[in-house]
Amino acid sequence: MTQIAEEQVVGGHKAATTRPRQTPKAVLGLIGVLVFLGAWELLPVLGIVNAKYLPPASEVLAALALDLGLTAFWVAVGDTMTAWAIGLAIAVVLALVLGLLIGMSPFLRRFTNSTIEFLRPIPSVALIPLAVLLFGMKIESSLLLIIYACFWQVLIQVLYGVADVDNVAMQTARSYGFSHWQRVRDVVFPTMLPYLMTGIRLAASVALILAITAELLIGSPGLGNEITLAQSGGAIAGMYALILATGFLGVLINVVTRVVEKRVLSWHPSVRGEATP
Amino acid sequence: MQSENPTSHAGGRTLPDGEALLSVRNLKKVYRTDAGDIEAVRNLTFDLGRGELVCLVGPSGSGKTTLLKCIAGLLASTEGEVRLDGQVITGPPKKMAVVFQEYGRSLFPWLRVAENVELPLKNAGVPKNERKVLVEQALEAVGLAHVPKSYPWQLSGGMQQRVAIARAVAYQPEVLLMDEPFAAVDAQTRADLEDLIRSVWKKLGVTVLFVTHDIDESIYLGERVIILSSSPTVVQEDIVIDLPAERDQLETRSLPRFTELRHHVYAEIQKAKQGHRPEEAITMVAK
Amino acid sequence: MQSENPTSHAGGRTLPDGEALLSVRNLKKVYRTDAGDIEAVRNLTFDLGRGELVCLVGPSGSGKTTLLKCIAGLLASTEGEVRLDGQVITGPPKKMAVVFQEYGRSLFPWLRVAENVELPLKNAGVPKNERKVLVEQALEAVGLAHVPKSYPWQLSGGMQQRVAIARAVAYQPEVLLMDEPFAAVDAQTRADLEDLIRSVWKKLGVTVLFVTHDIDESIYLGERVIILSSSPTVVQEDIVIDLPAERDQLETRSLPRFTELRHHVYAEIQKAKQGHRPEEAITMVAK
Amino acid sequence: LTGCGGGSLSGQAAAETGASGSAGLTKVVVGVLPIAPSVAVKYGVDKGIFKKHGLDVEFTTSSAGAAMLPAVSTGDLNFAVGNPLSVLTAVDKGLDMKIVTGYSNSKAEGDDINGVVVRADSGINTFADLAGKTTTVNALKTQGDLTIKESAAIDGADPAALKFSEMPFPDMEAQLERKNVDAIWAPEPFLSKALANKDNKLVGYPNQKAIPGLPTMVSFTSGKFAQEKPEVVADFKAAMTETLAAAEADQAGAKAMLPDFMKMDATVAKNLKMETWDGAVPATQLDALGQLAAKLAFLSKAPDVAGLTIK
Amino acid sequence: MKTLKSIGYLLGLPLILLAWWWIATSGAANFFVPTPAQLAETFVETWMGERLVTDVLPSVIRLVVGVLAAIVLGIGLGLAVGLNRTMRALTEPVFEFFRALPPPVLVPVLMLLVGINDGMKIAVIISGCIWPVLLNTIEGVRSIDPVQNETSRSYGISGFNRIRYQVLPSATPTIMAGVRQCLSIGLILMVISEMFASSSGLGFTIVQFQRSFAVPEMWSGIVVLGLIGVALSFIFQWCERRVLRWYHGLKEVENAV
Ligand SMILES: Nc1ncnc2c1ncn2[C@@H]1O[C@H](COP(=O)(O)OP(=O)(O)OP(=O)(O)O)[C@@H](O)[C@H]1O
Ligand SMILES: Nc1ncnc2c1ncn2[C@@H]1O[C@H](COP(=O)(O)OP(=O)(O)OP(=O)(O)O)[C@@H](O)[C@H]1O
Ligand SMILES: [Mg+2]
Ligand SMILES: [Mg+2]
Repeated sequence: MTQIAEEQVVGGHKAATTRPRQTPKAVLGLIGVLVFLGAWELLPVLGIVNAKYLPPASEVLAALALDLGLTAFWVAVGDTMTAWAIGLAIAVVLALVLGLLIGMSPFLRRFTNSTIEFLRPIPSVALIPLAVLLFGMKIESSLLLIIYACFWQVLIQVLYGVADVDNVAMQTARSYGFSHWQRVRDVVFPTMLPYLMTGIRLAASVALILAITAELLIGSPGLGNEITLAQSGGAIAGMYALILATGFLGVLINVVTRVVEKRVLSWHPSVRGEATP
Repeated sequence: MQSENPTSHAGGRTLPDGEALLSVRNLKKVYRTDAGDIEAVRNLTFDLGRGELVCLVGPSGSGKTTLLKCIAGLLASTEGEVRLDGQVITGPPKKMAVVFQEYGRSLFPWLRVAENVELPLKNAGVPKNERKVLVEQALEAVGLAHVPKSYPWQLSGGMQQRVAIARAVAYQPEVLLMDEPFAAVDAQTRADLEDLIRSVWKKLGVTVLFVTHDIDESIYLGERVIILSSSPTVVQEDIVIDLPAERDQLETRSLPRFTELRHHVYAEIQKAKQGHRPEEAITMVAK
Repeated sequence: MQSENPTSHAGGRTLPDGEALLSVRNLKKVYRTDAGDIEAVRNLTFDLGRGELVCLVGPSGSGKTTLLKCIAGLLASTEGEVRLDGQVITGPPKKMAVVFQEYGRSLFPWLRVAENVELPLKNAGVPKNERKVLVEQALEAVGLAHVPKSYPWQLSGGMQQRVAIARAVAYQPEVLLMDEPFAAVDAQTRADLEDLIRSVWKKLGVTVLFVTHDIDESIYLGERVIILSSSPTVVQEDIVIDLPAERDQLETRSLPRFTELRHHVYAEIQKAKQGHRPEEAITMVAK
Repeated sequence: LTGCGGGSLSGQAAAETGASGSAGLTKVVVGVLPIAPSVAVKYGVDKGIFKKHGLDVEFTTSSAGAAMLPAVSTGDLNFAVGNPLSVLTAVDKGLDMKIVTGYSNSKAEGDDINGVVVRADSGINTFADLAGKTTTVNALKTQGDLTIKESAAIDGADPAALKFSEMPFPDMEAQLERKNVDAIWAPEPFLSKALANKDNKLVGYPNQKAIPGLPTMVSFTSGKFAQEKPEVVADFKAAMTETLAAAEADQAGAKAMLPDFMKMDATVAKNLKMETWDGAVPATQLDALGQLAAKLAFLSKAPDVAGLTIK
Repeated sequence: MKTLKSIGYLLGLPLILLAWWWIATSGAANFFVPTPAQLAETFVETWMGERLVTDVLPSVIRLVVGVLAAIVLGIGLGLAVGLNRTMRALTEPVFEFFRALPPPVLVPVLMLLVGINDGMKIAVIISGCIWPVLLNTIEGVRSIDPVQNETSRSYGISGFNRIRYQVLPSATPTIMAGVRQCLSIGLILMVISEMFASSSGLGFTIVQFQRSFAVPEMWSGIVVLGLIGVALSFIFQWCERRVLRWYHGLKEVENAV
């Protein structure tokens, strides 16, 4: 983590060399997390909620520490992350391909608009009977829910990204006789990449949420299932520990996407130089 | 003055059928905007022979860029047509390279300098080692051999513009369209690049249409200069530059004929700016 | 030739304390990139007196834009400092206007032409009717009075550049920094704009630093010309232009002194491009 | 985070590694809810009772009937253990389901396994007092609101005047304490936990009041499966009945499996009040349930319970 | 002619899909998948009466309030965080933490903190659909053209004016992508929020139908969701066209790919 912070200036210039060295990013992030945990710790102390129902952070962290030593916990994390990774990957690829196809054709854009808008707000949760009907209570059902929810997130971002292609860049490609595919690969795709990255970041957490929700509701093994079990067993601190673990997974996923982003978007204004000093 | 010069005539010069590589016929382009229609180009007719080097000058906003984009097949004309080798242009033709006026936006920010130059070659299927040589030569020629690994946005304006030129040169096109390609480079570099373009033109026999604002440059560079009127645009004049084929920055520019031509073009542009329109063009509009 | 000219000297001219409006002292700027450090400006020292009109020329990539951005407070220097009225510049000072080399990207595409020109005035709290007059006058002066309602991307390159100029002029700054502001306009318009800048400069007493590649332009326009060496950059020479204050496009340019100065500057730039560095600058680096 | 990534294998073996590969066993998949009484199925598996009957049972926990019934109807689950009213509702809507065995019943007398709890100072003393008040149940239109309405009716109130809202059991007590709701319907262990707090008090046991000995769960299968594999169903019926009898006889042994089965604290598990496990189909109570549900319009008509039950 | 064409675009694909569905269900009846005719009939029966006022309307009002609040909050926070590097580093892990929490586990906590009321349901909606707006705003602000920033700075355009005249317009295309996401996520969260401590509402009704195996009714509820989604989206696209007129003009100038 610290290593990432060290390399904050990848491309571009440093905004101000004369100013004192900035606090590393990871340290700031840690401070943010500590402030949050502190606030949580104070909630029961100040009597805003009863510690019986929302245990203080310290207690939950202790429960989490206990969990971390259990193989069963890691098996559950493994199950969840497997569904997460497969679902997310399929959704991203599908949305990317369809998004490029639709986004680049004004006809398809208009033709599919109403249908996309109709399908997007259908909650994955409502599709559970259908998913179970199609795939049974196997991982495919969870995958269907994950893919369905993530797909739209990425698709919309891709559509907006495709629309953002610079005229002059596209004209350049056309004048040099780039084929359709070459234009997609060399012009449209890089332009869309920042939008796609945001889409992936959005979808990554939605995939996690749905992996867990699916486990919660369908009962496939994983963290969600563990949460249900802890919940119905009345192990409140244990339940919050699992929720905390979920949140930390989200933070971890974000760290990974940020690293990827730093590599693939090093040329982009958002990464190369901090827009505002 | 116009009559004094036998090699010039109002309206664009046309060639007999089959001789022209590029023919522009009654080209009209109207931009439709929400604030109303803008007639960028009213009526343009001229021909470019194979292997010609023609400069295009005209007041700012007279439609030079518009014309270039129509020729490049990037913009559909409102009326009239552009033919390349007898074929009506509907999309970008093969083996044509364009250097855009907005050089900054025409370079891909996600590619490094060498990669930007290499990309069109790669897409055209040029083998890797050949590509490497072409890219190196082109960057060398524009004086950027030392920054192949930089990103475009790490370069100065003039350097960016030279990358765009290098990309076009490396591509070895048959037709080269350049839209004020030297606007951002200093005088000395400009002179070098002018000589580069002439040498490329001679070596490869490429047909060049070169938009510039610098009157001296248009005369020094071109074999012919087409002057556009101010908007709505027609061809104001089409002049053959009867200077020796071997040109030299100091010598050629000090020739009396050079000065003569320079004054002529300057006067024409001044006329154009004041709204003068050649007779012929007006009759063409009428028919 | 250098020694023949008593009004020029290598290294930037400095003024006694308190007399300079803008002083640049030992300015150094190094860009840090992943491919290594790029020393854009090595060591620059010069002063601008209040109300001076100074032109800056130098090879492409020599750091003119970098220098301008440091002066405008947009870029922190690596070493050395820039002072305005004795105050070290840390951020953009008030009443300074900049015309950027990347004119196309410096205009806001969501604002119409008139709105683009108006925005800085609005932001500065100029009353509405006053604003209206200033905007109209400025657009009129750059020859764009007919397109106030167009969006920037509906304009030709030269027109966009003129909008950027109009924005700076309408703002009535005390210090005006211009980075190749006429690169995209035709010769005639360019001449008009040159005269516009000189008249604005005279009327408002504004201090102007003007980057250009056109040597004739730098001499015609400036009261002083600073020539930068090629990268890593120092001041190659600082010449006072001893032409009459009243300048005229035809007359001034045909003065023998004009030609003399022109040749001198040209020769200097050529030297700069070939890597010649003035003694003084080198000693400055050493200390 | 990755500090203990290597993972000391201190955890117990996963619960679900069934004895696979044993020759001659018929594999069946059973869906159960993640609640304490479901542990009996695990008990039967662990003690080899199903195996004895030629069944290789794999069970999956699923918290939603929404997923369980479609899964049973497609054959993805061969059997499931769930709330009888859900089964009756599904049948009422046209889904083909058959009840195989009884599973667990509430207590006909004494302390029941679920009850309605209110704040001690709320002034609610009988079910009738719930009129105009909000009671939380885990899911609407299920046994909770049905029995509470009926209990209120018995106490002389208009059942239509009762208000209900949904909430997961673990969240109920907190909301009661915050006075966001007036009454909660809680099963064990939440019931004991809520009553341990002096500020709460019990209103009554609605199951006991409405239909004493009301079955809380039954095991069921799809009509199609019952028709195609009658011998498997018969085996299952026998094994299940035996399992439930064994578990009922060895309460302590069954409860000892709870911490592993559902993360329940060992002491809580030990003291847990459990429903009565019984494999016999409680036909009378089911009939009464059907009648009541029809009366209160939970079902369109009273079901033919006998026709739904596998003999 | 023009309206005819847009109607064709609007209904073309839905009609094709409808026909496909009709053919697919015309064979063996499936309990969980109704036929179009069944669905249409149920739809009218179920939603065209009193339910419209008692269930659909309150839900939609909560949805609109939640979504609007999420947009305002998302853009506001996004600007604050996007413009300030330190803020970004400070808040990012916490945001990411919350973003990964499934709403079903968040709701109980919200019930503890907010209580059981419309406020809680709106909070649930906001807690879910703020993220696309927030993330897109942050990214939009971060990727502003540096030349535009330099222009603003050099003309002393700062603070509110800079946000109003430069930062916001420049980031709008990106923000709009987030707002569009926000609408449909809001609708999904409206359903989820009504799965807790509710006894009425569109989401509640759908879940209720699902649980009681009223399959055609459940699907008809989903159709209602879809229709609301389409309606919201069309309103949004209408606004977007107005707000981003310059952008579409800029991008669509003869820019057929
Ligand atoms: N996309 C557009 N939409 C509307 N009008 C346009 C558009 N592009 C150009 N125009 C108009 O067309 C006319 C000609 O523009 P064009 O760019 O061809 O001029 P130009 O000769 O290249 O000028 P310059 O030398 O300044 O680059 C101008 O009046 C301009 O306003
Ligand atoms: N953002 C950047 N990152 C890295 N290097 C840069 C950056 N901007 C400029 N440079 C480098 O600094 C040097 C000077 O650039 P600058 O833009 O100041 O030149 P210039 O004198 O304005 O040239 P031109 O006349 O071509 O516009 C160049 O070598 C350039 O590559
Ligand atoms: Mg142009
Ligand atoms: Mg520059």
